[in-house]
Amino acid sequence: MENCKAVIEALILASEAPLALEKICAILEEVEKTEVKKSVEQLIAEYNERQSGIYLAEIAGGFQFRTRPELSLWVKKLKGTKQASLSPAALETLAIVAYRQPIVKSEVESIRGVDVSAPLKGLLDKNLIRIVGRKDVPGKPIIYGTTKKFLEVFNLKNLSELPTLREFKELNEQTEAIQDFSNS
Amino acid sequence: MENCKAVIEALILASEAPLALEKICAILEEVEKTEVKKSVEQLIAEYNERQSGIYLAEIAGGFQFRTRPELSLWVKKLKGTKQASLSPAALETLAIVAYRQPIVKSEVESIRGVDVSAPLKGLLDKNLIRIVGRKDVPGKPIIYGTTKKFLEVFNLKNLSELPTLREFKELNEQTEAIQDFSNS
Amino acid sequence: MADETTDYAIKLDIFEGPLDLLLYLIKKNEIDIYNIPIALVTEQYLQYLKIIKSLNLDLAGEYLVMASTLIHIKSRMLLPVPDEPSDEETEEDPRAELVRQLLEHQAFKEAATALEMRPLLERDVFTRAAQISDKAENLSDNDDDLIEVNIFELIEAFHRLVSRIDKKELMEIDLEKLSITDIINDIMERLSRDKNITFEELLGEKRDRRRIVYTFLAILELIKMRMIKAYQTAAFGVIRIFPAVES
Repeated sequence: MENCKAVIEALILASEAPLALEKICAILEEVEKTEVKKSVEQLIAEYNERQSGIYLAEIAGGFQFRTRPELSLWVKKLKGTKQASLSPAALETLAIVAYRQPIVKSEVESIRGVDVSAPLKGLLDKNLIRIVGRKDVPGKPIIYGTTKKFLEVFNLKNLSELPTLREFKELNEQTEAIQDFSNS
Repeated sequence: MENCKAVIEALILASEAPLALEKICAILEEVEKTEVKKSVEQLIAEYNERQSGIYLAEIAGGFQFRTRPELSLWVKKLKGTKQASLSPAALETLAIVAYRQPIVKSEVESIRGVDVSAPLKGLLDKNLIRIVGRKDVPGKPIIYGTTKKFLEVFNLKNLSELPTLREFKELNEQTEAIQDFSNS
Repeated sequence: MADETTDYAIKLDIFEGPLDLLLYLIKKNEIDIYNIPIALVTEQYLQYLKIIKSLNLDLAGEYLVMASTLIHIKSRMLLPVPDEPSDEETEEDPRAELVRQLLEHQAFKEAATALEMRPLLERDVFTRAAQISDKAENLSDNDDDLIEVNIFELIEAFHRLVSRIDKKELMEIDLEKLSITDIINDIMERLSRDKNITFEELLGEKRDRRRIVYTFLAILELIKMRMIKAYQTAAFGVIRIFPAVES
């Protein structure tokens, strides 16, 4: 096989775990194990010679592309600006605040059925929700609402651009009706 | 910076999503943007020249290592066949949203001639399309557009890289010609 | 005849609606799309509908709408063409709109095919799948983090919650309520700055009917929620709004 090396390179990149020699051989059935081994070694040497930012590491009995340790500072800088996604708990809490605001913590909790102190704190930290005031009832509970940043993150001009549940259900119901039809 | 190219290579490998030029520049503060760009272009060329199994693709406004399409058979052998492809209805709906965005549901329906709730919902679930806002007309219908993931999945640099839609404007001229003929 | 029926039946599930069926008929009969023999196409189209019915399949309403459109076009085509075309207005071909629709539909079908033929991620091309185990030590929680989440996920989360508890009251969220909420947020923000504010000031320059009504409803809502207090010195006097609790 002439492009054996290229295939191995692609396989290693696409593999979730370090890719073992045996696995490569199992995929490239017609290629001799010795040749596979030679190709892998060539690949390792090539990446080294090129002084590439990547190297082909032998890890846990397999092969994997890694960034060079001496560049780790740069890579860490990249990871530092990683896009944060919201946890399901945070997302649910945010959804309740967004749709039911202005709302106090106990109301959010009665909908979620669990304590929401942590997700509320996280959302405040991320500046997605804010304290809009206090309610004039015993305990003077804090009232929460969404922020301008919330609108920015979700690309909304204002809250009335949030899709309503009715609209969401419409998409769903019609979908179900169609599925029922095609299943029958 | 002497090893600029190597750092960029490492950053691109380490990034979860296609890495934008701006982001690379933000990390390599002291390097000129033109130099960063030149290095990226060199990297792209090098991977091509080497006939590597990997190529550096420009996707969704960023750069990402991908396995070469012509090696897909081998990689599929490694990954198994779990890829669920889109139904023709979903693909057509996606094409309409992609080319005509921003677009509301009723406009998609007038082109497809059928209800598109199910494919729209499916595409939203797959994060290939998103809600971009509401149209300022009675009923405030939801406006849809494509996502970054759409570009990633379909291997597109940006929306302008979409293949041009076949012109069907000539039809007016055509029909006029027919009218002239039938009137004469 | 039996063969023909099965032939039709097999074809049925591949049609994505009436336009698709029409395009199929045009192709099958090798018809010029710009000059559709409407009588022939209408006849064949109706035949298909009959078969769909005979198979006891539910017929989507769109197919019937198209049937009546076709019949309408056919009847218009039968009308004699006036000898003298009505001056400037050249009579439009009754088929023009349908042809435009068909061409547009066809163009998008082609676009869909072209999309599908691109090197697709996870089908033709693959990216690095492994976690690069450079432990992200400084999991920064700073404000500048880009948050990757879309509205659809947000409403889906809300829908999940609502279906879990199934409270009817929770369902009543419409655009109007959300618009009022915008104004509520606005009022509370201004109160945190200005300590008190008048109804007039709240309305500002934008005094359309809707704005006035929504602002009024927002104030009522805030009073009900015990978030603000409103005072009026005399009947028809200035309404002044204070936060219910000093922050």
